[in-house]
Amino acid sequence: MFSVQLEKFEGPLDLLLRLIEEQKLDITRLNLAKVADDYLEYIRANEGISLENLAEFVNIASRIILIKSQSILPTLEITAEEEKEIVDLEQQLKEYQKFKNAAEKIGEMRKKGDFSFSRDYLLGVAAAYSAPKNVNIFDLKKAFLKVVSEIVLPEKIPEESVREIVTLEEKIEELKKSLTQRVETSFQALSSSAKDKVEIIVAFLAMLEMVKQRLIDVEQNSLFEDIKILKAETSHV
Amino acid sequence: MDSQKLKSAIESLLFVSGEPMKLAKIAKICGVSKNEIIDEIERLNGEYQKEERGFSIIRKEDLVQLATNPLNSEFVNQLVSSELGSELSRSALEVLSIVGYRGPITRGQIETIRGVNCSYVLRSLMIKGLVERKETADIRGYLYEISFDFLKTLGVTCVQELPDWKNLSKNEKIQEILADSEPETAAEISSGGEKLPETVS
Amino acid sequence: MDSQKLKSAIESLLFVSGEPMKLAKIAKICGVSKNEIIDEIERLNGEYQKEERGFSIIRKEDLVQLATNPLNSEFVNQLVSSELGSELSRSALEVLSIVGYRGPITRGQIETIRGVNCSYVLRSLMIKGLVERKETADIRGYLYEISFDFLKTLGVTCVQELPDWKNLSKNEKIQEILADSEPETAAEISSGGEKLPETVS
Repeated sequence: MFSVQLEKFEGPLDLLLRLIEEQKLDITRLNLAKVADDYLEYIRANEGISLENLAEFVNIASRIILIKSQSILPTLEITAEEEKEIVDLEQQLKEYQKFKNAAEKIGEMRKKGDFSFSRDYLLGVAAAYSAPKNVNIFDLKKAFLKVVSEIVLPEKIPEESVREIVTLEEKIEELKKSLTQRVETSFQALSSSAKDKVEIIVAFLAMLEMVKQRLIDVEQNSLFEDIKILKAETSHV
Repeated sequence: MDSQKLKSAIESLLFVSGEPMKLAKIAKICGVSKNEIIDEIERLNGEYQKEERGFSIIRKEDLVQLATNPLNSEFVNQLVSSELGSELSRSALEVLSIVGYRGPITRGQIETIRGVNCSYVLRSLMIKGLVERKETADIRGYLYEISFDFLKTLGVTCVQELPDWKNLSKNEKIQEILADSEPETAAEISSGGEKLPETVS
Repeated sequence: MDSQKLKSAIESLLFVSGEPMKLAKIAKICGVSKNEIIDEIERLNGEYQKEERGFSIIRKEDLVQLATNPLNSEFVNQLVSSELGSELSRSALEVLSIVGYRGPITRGQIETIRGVNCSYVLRSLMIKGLVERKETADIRGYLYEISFDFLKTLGVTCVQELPDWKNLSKNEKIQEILADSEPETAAEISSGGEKLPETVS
């Protein structure tokens, strides 16, 4: 069912695109909602994600949650900024898909091996000592110090990403909090404006879907009491 | 200088230089205008192709380099080994494509398109000599672009010959996304837009 | 192989080869007889002369070499002297400083430190006589160091006299980045080999 689970993906776009392409879907908001479960599941399993890329995976996850929630509860209100983020994600995925395809073509061209070769610089010209003007030992020292200052040691990458993850997690917490509130509002609105019982059931199923997603917990004290919607206790994302 | 003589001089200069030469430099040595050089080089390349000669002129912006006809690579390969042809990872090919179609481009912009940090891949492509960078005076820092060596490994004479060039090189939507993500400031990152952090600078 | 294709292959081979090539070697690579190569080369050279191309083929007994048309020597000399006399670029100065403070050093190590391919810069420093290289017996290949002539120009007798050498030559950041990429560098050397030709002469 989830054949991509064991693969290593380089980034969230890479993963999303693969999930969509695997089901031969177009890049649309609706289809993003369809693959949301698989995407979140992949992040939960987490094993294939390198530490330095985790931040990016989580960042996109917050948008995926939003898209999914909105597909379940169309009345869910989202801000203009969130709407723009979703539109941007769709756009970004489409662009990324183009370059991914181009990369494949370029890989094939390289495999064909029809290379051009050039000659080395001034091949056949005799080496002749020509002293550079105005270069002294202190210029060499200065140049060396610049070289040293530009060295970026690889260890720094995960370290800084971890710091980034912290803020992103906070961001997702925030999103969840606001989602829960909005779900509550929209469930009440939905069921109070429902013309018949079928609509209430649809809304109820939508809510259950969100429970399944661990986005919210529900609470009902006795059979006919109001259902309380709470923020999920366990946070996986 | 008549066209025939100019063509001859250009061939000799490119042959001796070996490395990519600035059009302006050729023009200066030959004592003609840059446009005359451009015209003559286009004519030369046309001849090389029509007559199936052993040469091909590769051009990138203001630079030109004389190289072999890619169709002869099976012969040339027996004489010199190229370290450029080694297999590249999928991520390396993706970065190369983005730099090829969209370059000169900043690292942040590449990362916006790929949605993931690219510093390690970029570094290894630069060490291989497939990607080059130039420093900018403004805050953008380095701009990355494709190298002549990369074009040579594809057997094309210019970036415009990359597959689907027209479609991929210019795209308004992507321009928009890129414009949004620039300049990259600390404030924008902490506010959590779609921008990715510059973890290495 | 038809005459057109053979001519094209010969042009490509002679272009890439820095040294005079044996007719027998060209014949072997192209899979034809030596006489066919001789015929084709004569035809090629005839064309070069008739069309006043920028090339000419020099043949001495069994050896052939592609060279520039002597009529263009004025332009070629101008190019060579301007290249040799050009000021050091920023990257040339950087490579020079790495060779000074860290030499003898391999090309792979210089590239690891700078994160950029250095084959062209190194070659131009060698042609200017500022850097020399020696071959090692092990997998490291060539080791580069500052030339004696350049040390003299700098007014020192050895690199140890460069300012703050003792401290800078042991810079921790450099030690660390070199240690990190040790396996990578070794692999690159063993698989790729040096792109530079055997001799600069």
